[in-house]
Amino acid sequence: MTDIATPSARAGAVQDAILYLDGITVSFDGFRALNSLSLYLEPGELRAVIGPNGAGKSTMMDVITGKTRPDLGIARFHGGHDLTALDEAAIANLGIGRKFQKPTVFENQTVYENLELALKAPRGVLAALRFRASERQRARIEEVLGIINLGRQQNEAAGGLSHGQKQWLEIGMLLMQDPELLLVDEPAAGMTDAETMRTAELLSEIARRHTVVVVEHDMEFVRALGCRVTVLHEGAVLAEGSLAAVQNNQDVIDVYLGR
Amino acid sequence: MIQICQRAIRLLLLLAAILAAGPFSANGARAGAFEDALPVLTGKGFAAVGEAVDALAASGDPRAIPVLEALSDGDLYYRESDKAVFLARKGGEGYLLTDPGTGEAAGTGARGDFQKIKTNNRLRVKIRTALGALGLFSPDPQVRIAAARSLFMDPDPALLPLVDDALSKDDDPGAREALDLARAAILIKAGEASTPADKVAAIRILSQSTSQGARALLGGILLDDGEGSEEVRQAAGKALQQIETRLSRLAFVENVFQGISLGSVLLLAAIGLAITFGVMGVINMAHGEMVMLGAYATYLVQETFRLHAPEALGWSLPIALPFAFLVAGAVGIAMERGVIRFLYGRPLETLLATWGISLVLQQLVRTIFGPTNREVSSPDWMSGTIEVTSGLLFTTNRLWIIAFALIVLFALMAVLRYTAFGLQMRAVTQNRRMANAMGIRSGWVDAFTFGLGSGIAGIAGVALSQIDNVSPNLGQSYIIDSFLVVVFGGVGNLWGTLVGAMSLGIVNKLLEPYSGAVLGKILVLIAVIMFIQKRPKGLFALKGRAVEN
Amino acid sequence: MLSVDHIDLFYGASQALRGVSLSAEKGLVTCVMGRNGVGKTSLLRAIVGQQPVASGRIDWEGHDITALPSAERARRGIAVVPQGREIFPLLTVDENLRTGFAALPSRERHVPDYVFALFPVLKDMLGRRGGDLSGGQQQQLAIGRALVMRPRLLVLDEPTEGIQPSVIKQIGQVIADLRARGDMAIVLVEQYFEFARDLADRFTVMDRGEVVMAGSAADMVEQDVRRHLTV
Amino acid sequence: ADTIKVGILHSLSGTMAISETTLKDAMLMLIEQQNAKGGLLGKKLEAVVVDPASNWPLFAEKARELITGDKVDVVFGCWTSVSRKSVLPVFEELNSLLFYPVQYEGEESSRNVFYTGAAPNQQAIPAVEYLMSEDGGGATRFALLGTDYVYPRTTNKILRAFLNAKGIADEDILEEYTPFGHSDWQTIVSNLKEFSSQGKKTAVVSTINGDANVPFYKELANQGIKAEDLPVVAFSVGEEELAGLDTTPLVGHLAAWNYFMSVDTPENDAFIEAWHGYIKDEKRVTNDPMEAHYIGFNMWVQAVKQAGTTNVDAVRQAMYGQQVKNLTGGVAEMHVNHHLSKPVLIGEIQDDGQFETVWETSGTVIGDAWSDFIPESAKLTADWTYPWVCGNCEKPKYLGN
Amino acid sequence: MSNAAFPHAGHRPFLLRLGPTGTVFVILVPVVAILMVAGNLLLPPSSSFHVPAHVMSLVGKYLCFALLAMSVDLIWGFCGILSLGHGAFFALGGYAMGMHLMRQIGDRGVYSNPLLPDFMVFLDWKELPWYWHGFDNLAFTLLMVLLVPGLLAFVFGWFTFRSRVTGVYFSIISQAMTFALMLAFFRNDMGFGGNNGMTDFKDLLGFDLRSDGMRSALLFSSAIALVAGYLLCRRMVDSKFGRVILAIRDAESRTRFLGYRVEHYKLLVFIVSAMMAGAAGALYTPQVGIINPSEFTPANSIEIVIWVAVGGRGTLVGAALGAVMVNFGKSWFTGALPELWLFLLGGLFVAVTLFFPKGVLGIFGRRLTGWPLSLGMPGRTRPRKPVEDATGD
Ligand SMILES: Nc1ncnc2c1ncn2[C@@H]1O[C@H](COP(=O)(O)OP(=O)(O)OP(=O)(O)O)[C@@H](O)[C@H]1O
Ligand SMILES: Nc1ncnc2c1ncn2[C@@H]1O[C@H](COP(=O)(O)OP(=O)(O)OP(=O)(O)O)[C@@H](O)[C@H]1O
Ligand SMILES: [Mg+2]
Ligand SMILES: [Mg+2]
Repeated sequence: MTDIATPSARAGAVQDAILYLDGITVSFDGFRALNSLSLYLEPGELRAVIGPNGAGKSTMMDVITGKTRPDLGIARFHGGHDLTALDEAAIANLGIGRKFQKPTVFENQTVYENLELALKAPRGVLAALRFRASERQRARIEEVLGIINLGRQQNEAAGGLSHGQKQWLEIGMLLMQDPELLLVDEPAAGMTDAETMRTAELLSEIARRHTVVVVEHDMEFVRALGCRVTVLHEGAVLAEGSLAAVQNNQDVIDVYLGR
Repeated sequence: MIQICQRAIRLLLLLAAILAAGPFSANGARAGAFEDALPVLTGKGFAAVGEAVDALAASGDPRAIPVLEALSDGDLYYRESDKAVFLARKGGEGYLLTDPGTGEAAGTGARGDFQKIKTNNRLRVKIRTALGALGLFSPDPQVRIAAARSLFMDPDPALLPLVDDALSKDDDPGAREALDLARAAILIKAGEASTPADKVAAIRILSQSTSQGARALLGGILLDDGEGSEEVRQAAGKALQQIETRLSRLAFVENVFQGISLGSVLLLAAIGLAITFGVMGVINMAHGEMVMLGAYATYLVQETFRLHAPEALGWSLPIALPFAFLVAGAVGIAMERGVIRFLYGRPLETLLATWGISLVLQQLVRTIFGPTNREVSSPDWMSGTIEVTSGLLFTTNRLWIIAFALIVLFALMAVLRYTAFGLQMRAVTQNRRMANAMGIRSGWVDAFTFGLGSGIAGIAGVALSQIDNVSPNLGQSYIIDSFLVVVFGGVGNLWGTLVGAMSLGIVNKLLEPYSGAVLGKILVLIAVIMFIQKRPKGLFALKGRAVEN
Repeated sequence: MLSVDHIDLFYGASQALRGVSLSAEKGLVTCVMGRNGVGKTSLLRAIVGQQPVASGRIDWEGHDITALPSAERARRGIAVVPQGREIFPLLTVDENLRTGFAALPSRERHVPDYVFALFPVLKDMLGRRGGDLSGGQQQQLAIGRALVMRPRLLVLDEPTEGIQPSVIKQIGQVIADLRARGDMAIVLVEQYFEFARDLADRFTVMDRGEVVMAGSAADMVEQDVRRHLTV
Repeated sequence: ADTIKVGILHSLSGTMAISETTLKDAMLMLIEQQNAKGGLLGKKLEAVVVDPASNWPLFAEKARELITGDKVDVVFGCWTSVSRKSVLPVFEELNSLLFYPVQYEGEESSRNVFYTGAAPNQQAIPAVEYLMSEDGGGATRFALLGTDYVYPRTTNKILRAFLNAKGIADEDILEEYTPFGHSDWQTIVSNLKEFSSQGKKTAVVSTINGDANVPFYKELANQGIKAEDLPVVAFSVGEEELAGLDTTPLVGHLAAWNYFMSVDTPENDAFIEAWHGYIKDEKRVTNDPMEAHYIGFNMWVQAVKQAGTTNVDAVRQAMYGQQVKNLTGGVAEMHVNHHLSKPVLIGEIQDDGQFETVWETSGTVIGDAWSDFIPESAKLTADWTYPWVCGNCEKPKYLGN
Repeated sequence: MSNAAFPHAGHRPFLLRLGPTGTVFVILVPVVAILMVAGNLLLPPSSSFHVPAHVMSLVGKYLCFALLAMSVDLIWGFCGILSLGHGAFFALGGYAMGMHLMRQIGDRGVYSNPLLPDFMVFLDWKELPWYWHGFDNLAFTLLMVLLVPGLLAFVFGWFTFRSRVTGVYFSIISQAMTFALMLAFFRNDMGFGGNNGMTDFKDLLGFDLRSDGMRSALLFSSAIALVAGYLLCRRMVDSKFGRVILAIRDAESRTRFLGYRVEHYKLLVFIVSAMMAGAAGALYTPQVGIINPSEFTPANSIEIVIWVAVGGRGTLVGAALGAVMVNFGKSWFTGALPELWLFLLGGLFVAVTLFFPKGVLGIFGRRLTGWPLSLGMPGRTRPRKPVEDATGD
């Protein structure tokens, strides 16, 4: 592992930050999806990221999880790990978990198996061959099944779940992974207002022990999170601050909230 | 030695006859020589026929030309009853006869009554020389060029005066060039009879040419221990080197051409698959059989022509194209409606079903047409070679196939890109359920898409019937290459198929001269395997989010 | 008008709809609500013909369409904005929109201007592949695509999912405009209660594959509805 | 049993069906003819046809099934050498008889196989001698072209040794091999042109196999290679292969066989007529392996008659010295090395898809199981006359008791 | 579905864990093999229960094919890797065994060379090529039978999986691999007997290959190998490892985001599968008496996949069943209906896909969910699960 001794003024920030993005640029055939984006998160922080459709929120998560390699810029985890040099599995094993915007679950496996696959446990080949769930692990799966309200469907194939149920299952899988940094892309989409609130509570609770980044378009939800908000626009940070501050920012109103 | 003398005398006689008569006239030909020579043809064995050929040549009689040509083509017969010689063509029940003396039709004859006058390769060479000598003074410059060329191929020192004479009278530049070359060849072959200076001059002329023939002549000088003159040897060595350099440059061009032509064969075989597999995602193991059906359709069309309109046989291929398209397309549609439509969303099962179908189709064809090869002939406009520059020959049928493959490809691209059907086809294959919800009748689109892919495979069969076996196994030999091309190029991308086919073809042909065909093929396969590591989705991979989900 | 009459729908052995009825009239917005997995999407699938019904009957404009394949229903003016967007990933935005032409007579084969006015981003990205768009952009494309079909029945399954607030407002406006034109029946599945309340003329609330409440917007008591939406 | 069973082991599907199906039909015809003559030993002959599907292990399986399951008395079959190699242990283990009708590379002798096709000395060597003769064009430079498998490799090895013995240097011999089913001959034909333009009279000896021939000849024609400039003599191209070709541009190229359909003898005329009658298609041709089956079958019939039984050991013993008239004239005789003596014919391709005999051996040539041109093999002999039996020994071995 | 809390309880008794189909398989295969061996060795040929020699080697061959099919099912059915080149591993195993058998011939070859096989003598080779050394030793040979295919699978898989070659791209290059190997083995210069391959084997461990005892031993070994292969596969598939590879099959990139090193999993499955195929090949060679490059033909490899599909993909037992059925059909039809058998076989394949989408085994495991043709209906997202599970709990 190479050490990063950036002689930059922000070296301190690098060291402290659990996630540190600087100058990230991603372009597709000339279109800049991320334009020198910089962002950093402190351990245990809960951060909401909002911004117009196409602002680059999901792309940012792609960069962090290794799905997309940035053209330029630095992405570090825990100060030392260069995310741009690692592959998806390595990043996941560092403790970064993600819920995708479009729910992706293992359709041919049961809900229970989906959770078991996500369960935090050694990921190696031999470990998998030898693996047998402990009592505690099974209890944890039961617990999460309860949280995502899919206990009744635990032995049904995930492919047969409704759209919203898949969303929940994905959240459940994220919980099972128990990562240090959670990237949650539109968790409340397709949920009823009440469920949305519950999700917000859930995330706030998790954020007490973990670092969480949430992307959402639902302002009620963001308000319920009660955290710092970053607004992205055209691949860069447009504004940052409390929700109230951001909501009153004219630029944000123009490009995002509307009148 | 005696032989050479005899030959010289004979040719001198011929020469004298021709010179005495003056060119372009038959009047002066030694009276009766032609008539005397004919019966000799009916003698037993090749030796007798050989004598007759000599005599015919010596007669100087222009009537000898068609006789010799017929002999060479195996169209010369004699009647067993009276040993009368005829030019004969098969027609109806028996032969259509032509009298060699008068050149007029002489009725028909029953097959049993006639005996063919046999030739062998040695005689054919002899005939060619004779025809060369006889044709040097033809009024048609094309004939004179051909005559000079055949003298160049089989130079006979005794003919030098004849060639000189012809040169002095000819003012057609093409004919003169050919005559010059023939003269040079004769001088070189003349041994002691021509001076070293003559030979060096001849070598200089040859060194300008870029033909395998010139090279063979020059090589011959170097091999010939009898050639004493160091000067000649050196000149020949230098000239040979010049020719070789030019030839090796041409050889590269030729290799590339051959690569492109192999590439277009691969392309043709693969385009249909690029639809059924590349666009629709059906692992279509019966693709090769569609190609085969196209080839058999061609055969059927040709048979029909042979039976009913043999004179229009040249039209059989253009007619076979739509026919093959329809036949293979119809089978494709039947396949889609009958089996494949139940398998969308289960691409791997299509492998099983289409494999089954391919077995059935093969056996069906075997049962109907028999297991053996069927003859599909090339029309005249597709045979022979085109000389691009001296020494660089492109075969006509390959040129046609290249052109044809590109036309098919671009036509298909246009259909996909610019027609509503093309759009619906792509929509259906990407999301069948949603396409339906947009009002696209996916069943119809599926059937016709599969039909289109199969139909294209069918017309590929028309082209392949020109260069390969028309047998029930035809398809099997292309299926692996077709998949390789489509996948190498990048599934779902026609440009990829084009570039994939061409690069495989060219690489293969550039390797082959060095590694041999077997190793060449192995190397190409390994190269593809390595290449896919670099580009795991093929040459023209689709990138981005759109493909990931 | 659309009338869905006591339909049952199964996925394999499990029943997703039990005797569900619904009606929608031109010029009105009928809103279907309910928690996750209660069968809203299944109901819409039955209406547009993506999933066969085991019993019951669906009528549209006076004809029984229960047995019609979905392409034929589309040709009778039924368009859908499905859940999960389902755009054609490898077709460009432009081509995605043009797939809507299949159900149209040739003189109507153009993209109406208001589609681009509503979703300017589509105009900017005409040449980009649908699959490359961001989630919200895809959702906009899916709505635009349905509008291209000039439907007489527009079926929307959670159309606001993943869309930024300003555009949600506009979508609400458009739905209101379309309703106002009076020639289109709209069936809207929506979880976002305020959005639904602002638009709906009628409500149907589902639970566990059954209709548990139905009525005009005026009759609905927010508390009752919300009760059915919480776990 | 009330019938005498004859097994027919030819592929009816797969790559070899193209050649072998005809042989199955020919065998059925011969059996039908024999039955019309009253059968054999007072019993009818019964054909048992199976399809080994061009799959070599399946050949062995089918052979075993024929012998132990169907209990056939004799088997006629195989085309490729590998199929023969595959069934050979089965025939030896179960002591049954196989008649193998195709020209092959030699270097094999089994007491359970009668080789009715040509050994290399009955085909390749006479052909090359002809090419070197004045009539054949006096070639002094040779391109040996073949499919990359054992038959061409062996044949070419023998030919090289032969040519070297005739004073032809290695640089005047080009050996080129191609994969099975090779269909793109552009490069090789160009190479041939080049090879032949070095100032020496050149000829091509082709051991190209089956399917690959049609595209090869099509390419020859297209590149305008004339037989008088560069003759190609082939050992695996017969009437059947030519039937798939327009032979007009190929007139003059050669083939060496023990039989040509065009040979004018009463026996051959009768055979062709019977064949056309049987197959109900006037266009179908006959070929050398068919004649081999004709000879083999008739010899077997004679041997059975002579032995008075179909018992394998008795029939084998009765086979030696058995004579059958060749369709091309002369008499074929079975020798104790299980090979025939046959005439060798060289034919030129005609524009009607037939061969015209241009040369033939004055008498017959005895097939040689072990080539004299391979050192290890030259010392071997084969003699299967009981009790002195051995297929590969320097001195006959005694088979005890 | 009563064991909801423990859907994968791994601590049930061994046979119960296998489920009914697996249990029947594990018991039936050795029992049948023993009965056949007994029928062959103990009963006189006159008895109607005597099993004739050709049936013995036929069944032995089917069992080898069954093992081969199972190896393909492991990677295809469970990990979604469609290898169209698996015949190569089978052939390599077969060649390794063939080399041993060749060496056993010793000086009994036609040229009586004690060291060199006939084809080498004939090609004028003077000494044994280096890669032939050691094959006179059976233990070494058996090691190579597993090692050579395993190594090829490792090298091939290492590169392809690491560069994320998937789907048809993998299929086609695996086909290219076997095709290239076929061409290479056709070459005489390679030193493996060229197109004729190796035949005329005499004995193994000093016992005559043509003796009844040897045939019985080989048949029995094949049966044991098949059961062992099955148990090995089940061990892998039933563990969490099995669920990971299923996850890879269905959503490879999602599995990566969960932190699984997809390429390691694939590689292990691929190597195990290749070794199984190699073992099948090694048992096959002495029983059919020939090994040659036609085993490398791509069509052969495709056929293996066909067997799996016929029997039922992702079921292991089904794959074995499919292999036996198709090959039995082939053996039978080619003898009984030589002119028609391709129609029958082709028709069978089509029929199986249409009417038994889960393969032949699926007939037994299928619940009556309606007319199979409705599976082509749009909108069908019925999850496909291994039938084994359905019958297993
Ligand atoms: N492969 C690609 N090719 C071209 N454009 C792309 C590609 N991937 C993403 N984009 C573009 O990049 C921009 C950012 O997309 P991204 O998905 O990150 O947006 P987002 O902020 O998540 O939006 P949303 O809220 O709608 O989900 C979009 O305009 C999208 O069209
Ligand atoms: N393809 C399918 N196969 C099997 N079961 C399905 C399938 N689709 C949906 N179901 C089941 O049918 C029920 C109704 O699902 P539906 O998608 O209609 O719910 P929904 O009300 O739209 O939910 P959401 O708000 O989450 O979109 C659910 O219990 C779900 O598990
Ligand atoms: Mg997004
Ligand atoms: Mg829904």
